[in-house]
Amino acid sequence: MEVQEIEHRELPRLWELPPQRVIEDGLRRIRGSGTVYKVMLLISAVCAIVGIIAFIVGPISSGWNDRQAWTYVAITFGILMCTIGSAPCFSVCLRMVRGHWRRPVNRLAEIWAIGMIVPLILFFFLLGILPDTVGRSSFWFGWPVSPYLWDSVMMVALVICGYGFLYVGALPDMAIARDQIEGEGGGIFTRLSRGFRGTLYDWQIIDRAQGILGAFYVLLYVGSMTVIAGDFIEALVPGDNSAIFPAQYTIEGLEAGIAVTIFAMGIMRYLGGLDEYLEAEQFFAAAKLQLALGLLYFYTHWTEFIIWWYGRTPREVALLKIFYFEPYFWLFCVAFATMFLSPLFILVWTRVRMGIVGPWVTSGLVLVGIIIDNIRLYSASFSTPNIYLQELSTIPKAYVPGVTDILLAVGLLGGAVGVCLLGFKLVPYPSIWEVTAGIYLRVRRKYLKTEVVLIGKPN
Amino acid sequence: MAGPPNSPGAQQTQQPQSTQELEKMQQPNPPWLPRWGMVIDLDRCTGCQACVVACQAENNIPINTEEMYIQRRPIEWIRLERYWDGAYPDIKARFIPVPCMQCSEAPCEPVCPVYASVHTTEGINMQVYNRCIGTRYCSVNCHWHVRFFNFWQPKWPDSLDQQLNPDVTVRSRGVMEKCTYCVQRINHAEQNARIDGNRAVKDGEVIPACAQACPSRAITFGDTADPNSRINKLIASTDRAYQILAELGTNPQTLYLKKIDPYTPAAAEA
Amino acid sequence: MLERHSHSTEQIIEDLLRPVTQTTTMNWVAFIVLGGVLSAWVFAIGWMFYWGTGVLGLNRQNIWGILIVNFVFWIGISHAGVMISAILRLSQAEWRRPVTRAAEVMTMFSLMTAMTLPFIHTGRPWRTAYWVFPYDFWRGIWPDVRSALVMDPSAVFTYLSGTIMFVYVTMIPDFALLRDRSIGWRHALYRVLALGFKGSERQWKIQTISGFILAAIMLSIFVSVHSIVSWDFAFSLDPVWHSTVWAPYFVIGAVHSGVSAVVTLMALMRWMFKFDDYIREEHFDAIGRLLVVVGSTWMWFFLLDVFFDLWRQDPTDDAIMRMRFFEWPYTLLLGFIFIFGYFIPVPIWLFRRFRRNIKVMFWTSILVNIGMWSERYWLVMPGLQRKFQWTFDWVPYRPGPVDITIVLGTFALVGFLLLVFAKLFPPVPVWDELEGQRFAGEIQVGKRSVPAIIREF
Amino acid sequence: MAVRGVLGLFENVDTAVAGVDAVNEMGFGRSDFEVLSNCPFPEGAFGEEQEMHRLGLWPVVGAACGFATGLLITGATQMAYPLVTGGKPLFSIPPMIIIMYEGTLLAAVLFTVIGVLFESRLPRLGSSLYDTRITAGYIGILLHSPEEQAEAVAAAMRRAGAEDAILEPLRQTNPGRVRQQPQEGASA
Repeated sequence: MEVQEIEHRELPRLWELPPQRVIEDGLRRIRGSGTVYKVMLLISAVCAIVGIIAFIVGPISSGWNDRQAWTYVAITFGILMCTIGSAPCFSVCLRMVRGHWRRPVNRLAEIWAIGMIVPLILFFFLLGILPDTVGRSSFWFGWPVSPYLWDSVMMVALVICGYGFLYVGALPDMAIARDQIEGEGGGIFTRLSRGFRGTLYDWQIIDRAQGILGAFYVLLYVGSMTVIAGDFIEALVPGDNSAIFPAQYTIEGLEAGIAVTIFAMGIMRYLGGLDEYLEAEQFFAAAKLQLALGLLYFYTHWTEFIIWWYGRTPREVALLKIFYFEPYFWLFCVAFATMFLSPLFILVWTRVRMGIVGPWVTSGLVLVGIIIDNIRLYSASFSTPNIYLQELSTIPKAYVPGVTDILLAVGLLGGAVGVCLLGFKLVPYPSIWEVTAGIYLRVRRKYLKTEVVLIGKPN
Repeated sequence: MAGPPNSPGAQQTQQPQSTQELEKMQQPNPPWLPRWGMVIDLDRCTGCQACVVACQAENNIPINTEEMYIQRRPIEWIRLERYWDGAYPDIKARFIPVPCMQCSEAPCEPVCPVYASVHTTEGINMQVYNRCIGTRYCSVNCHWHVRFFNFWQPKWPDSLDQQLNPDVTVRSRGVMEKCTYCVQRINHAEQNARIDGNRAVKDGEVIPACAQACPSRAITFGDTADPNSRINKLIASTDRAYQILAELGTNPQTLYLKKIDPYTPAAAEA
Repeated sequence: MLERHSHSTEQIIEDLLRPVTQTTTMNWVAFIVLGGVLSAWVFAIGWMFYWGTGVLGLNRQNIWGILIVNFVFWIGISHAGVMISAILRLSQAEWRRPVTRAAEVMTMFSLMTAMTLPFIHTGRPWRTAYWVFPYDFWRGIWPDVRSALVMDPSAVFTYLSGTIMFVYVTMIPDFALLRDRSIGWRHALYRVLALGFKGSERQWKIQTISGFILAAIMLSIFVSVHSIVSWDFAFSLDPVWHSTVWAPYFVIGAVHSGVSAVVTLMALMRWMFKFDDYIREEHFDAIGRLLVVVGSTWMWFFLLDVFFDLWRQDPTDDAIMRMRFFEWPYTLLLGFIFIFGYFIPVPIWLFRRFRRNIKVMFWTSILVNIGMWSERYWLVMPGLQRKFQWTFDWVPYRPGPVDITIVLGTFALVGFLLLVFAKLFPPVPVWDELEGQRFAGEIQVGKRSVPAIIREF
Repeated sequence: MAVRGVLGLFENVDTAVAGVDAVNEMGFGRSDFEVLSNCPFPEGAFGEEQEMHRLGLWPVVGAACGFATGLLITGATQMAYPLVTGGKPLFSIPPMIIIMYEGTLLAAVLFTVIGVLFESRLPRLGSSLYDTRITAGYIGILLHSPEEQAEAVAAAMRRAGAEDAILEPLRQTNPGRVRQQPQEGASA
């Protein structure tokens, strides 16, 4: 609330850094890797192995017909789509509103796209257990080869678009790496940077391509979240025609995408030694969006609940029970507390938002929330015996995960994080060219008796 | 909503002769609570529309003149819906009388902003004309279309001035109205019951106008809370009983008995 | 920004006060025309009160009519104000400055207009006033909070009073300006309204901060208002109305139509008041970019709604959807929704060249609102005509002359009120414009001097 | 001791800053004078001022009051009239939440606006020292000095480049309650 607080705090140091320094920081991770990085990479590697073993032992051995055995594969897939899948959308949104503070953050949001290969693989496995759309409620209406072909097209396009978006954004930095890094490390970048020379034409191409790919990424993300929510959750629960649900799921995804970015910002600041780049300014602005999406989370859930509460036909009562009240009540409570209450009550205070710890902790809570919420949704939708009914007559019992389920989820998540970590060897962070441009476009100037910051806005 | 407790011209009511009787009349409801319900046997119904006319006369419903039908604004608390089934020459007329279903969980009630449409303790879904402001939301949310709006000030030909039922309010322009299970008759019966020894209303003591007028005795009215009332017996005796639009889960109190039809068994499903 | 013209302070004030100080013949023509339509509107309402609701085109089945549709439309238009001013204030977007007040004022007037419609639509309006307003503490019974028709007035009332206070606070400095430059009754009026505002640093500080706080609060009100309006329909059990997506879908549709209406208003102001130096191409550019996003989101929700109406392939839903798709006039309206509401404007807005062309922006924004009006009709009316499988009761709906007069009258009313406002108060915030000028700077990058904005952090 | 207001009118920003310096030299702190302008300056353009305000508190208090009122009205309605409608619970929470939400926000807005008026010390119709040129772009420095120093202050301001320095007319009793002639009509 007290907006004047903002004006009295000291100006961020980032914009006074010499450009050479930015280059050094950007390439540090590529030149050599610290112990923390190595340890994290090791842990995730172990996770990945465990996860793959559990995957083979659990779902694959139990075959395609037993849908419930695949519950935690779907949950892992959902969590990944909601977090690393949506983080690039956050970056796109920042580019669209052209916030000046975004420059050190963008790359951190985009770099998650590297991990998208994991959910893609899981997705192809999951298609196996999906019944075709003949004679059941879906929005394909018996369209040929639906849902398999069209869902896959969506997902593949999304992943490709994500990689393209990341690559285009990183291209100038790869060129810098090519020139600054000697030895075999430089070799990769020579190939990757495609002879980018930084001519005006090159920059225009980069700008154009980033705009287009970004827009397509957001469209594809929304589209694929919609079909996933429809085909993997709603269509499997008889009588569920809640039209808000795909939007609800997408918004949860976007909230978690911001959360995962803020969380990574915190890690980079405390463990990655980037405290000059990721400062209160970045956390403050990102936390605002986190708060907004937390409110949207409540809004979408509330609209669904209130309509069912008023309608109260047997069909809707059954839906309220299975999703909210009977088997998964406590899961829902946890998700609600972490994804709505914690952003609301922690981030509504400007003082907290301007600190670093508040947003960071909140983002961690939101990540817990998104995990729990995916467990709630997929456990509910994968436990209904007969999906061809008009309404859910008996509420199935809650699905309690076994050891393999837990190992599988943890392992695959860890593996995905590991893939993203590998990305840091390939993509300079913080993004050198954006931060440098920011330094040029931002000057401190004396104004009468005070000192103000001028932010350049080229068109 | 019915007339004053002891209004003149009420045939079945004996007027209070003494203060004791007046006190008896005014003592509170007995502990037993009826839950009024209706069963319409479509197999007996001949579609003669006597119920419609009787209801019209009993409840002071304005005359449905031709232009009311042209405007598609007729007011029929109980109406006879007619559907053509099949194609000429072997074409059948299906019909179903539709009064208010008196849903136990009526969708028309919670949408009223001024509590004009509320549930009585006896399970009747009643309309409080004085309170109604005519938002018409109740009609929007009633899926049996048995709530009617007075688009105009009701008028009767001079010759009919004397036939208005004194027990029933004449609704003014701009209010909703609906079937009340002839609540005025129910009130009279309960008053009589209170007078002689505060007893329960006997089965068959209350007969709404439509049931009274039905020549083929297709309409049975009674207390569903009382296990051995005629209506409960009737429901128990057959497997033909069903509710219309039961899937909405509003639990209507008006039940139908399916038409027995060798040709199209499901014909009664309007 | 790019094409900012640096005028002297005096010049800016003169220009922006022109609509207040001068009355063109164009104004008079507009006053007379709109006044004529308004008198027809008043007559129609009087006629309806005298003869009763029967004069409307309603019937037993279609018990809510075009008036309710129009109510939804105007509530939708009213969502522009907060969308523009609040969101752009919070994100400190520089191009909000000339737009905010027009948008907020349009919010105010369209809300007032919208509220008249359900009120006169009730069977006994005098009773409505008697029961509901003022909140009835002593005469019998209070409104039933379970009814959406109680939430609705509470939400709209909150939004309306909030907007009025918001607009007033942001106008105090301009009242002070007018107070210092007027004589006679105008001086008396402005002097009272300005509350003795001096423009001290503290007052300016409070003014700025209150902008942020009020914007944040108004934003959360604005989301709730159209949600509740949609719940008027969605709380009922009617097949296609009873949809969980309607609340956000209505809100985003409202933003779509409202922001387009703001574009219309900006173009009109630019033409009528010669504000070319203040309402510039770059503003249309920015708002057009915003509209692309909003419009696409709206399309997404629209498709969600349609697909999930068909989702269960339930006969009751199918009856209505078949009517919506294949029966006159709904098939035409569907065409309007798709073509006017999305597929003509949004591709056009994708091109910077067109976004910066005022005429194009004006006409596309008009198209959008035609599309959105049809959308409201398309959404609301079929739900009543094919409510359930009672084909006996399937009755067509045709609005009568009185309905249509009242609907047209509402447009005249909003236009008239806006004109009157522009005669009394500056339609573009003068102090905000001056502040924008003062906070504009330049940065030398190499040979180019980049326009820059002063930020205090 | 009696206090007398001095209002220096400066045509542009630079002279205004000079005026501020001049006033500072005479030993007046930042809190002794206020700068009047026709649109906001960046924070502390005329030196940091310390004075705090509590505008942030108002909406919070308002929200609390509004929430309580909403709870009272909705709850009381359902308890005072236990009428069954549509088989809904006699005390149904979800509808209450919606109306409480509206009440909360309405009161929050209301309190914020009251807070704005209170914090910026409005309304003050009996206009104190003021000049219409300020809204025309001049910058005023309004200083309440001890009576005997007022003349000197005005002189200093003029020296610093003030186009005009208005002195509050002398009065003995009850400072601050004297009504000024409203200066009218630069242009209309």
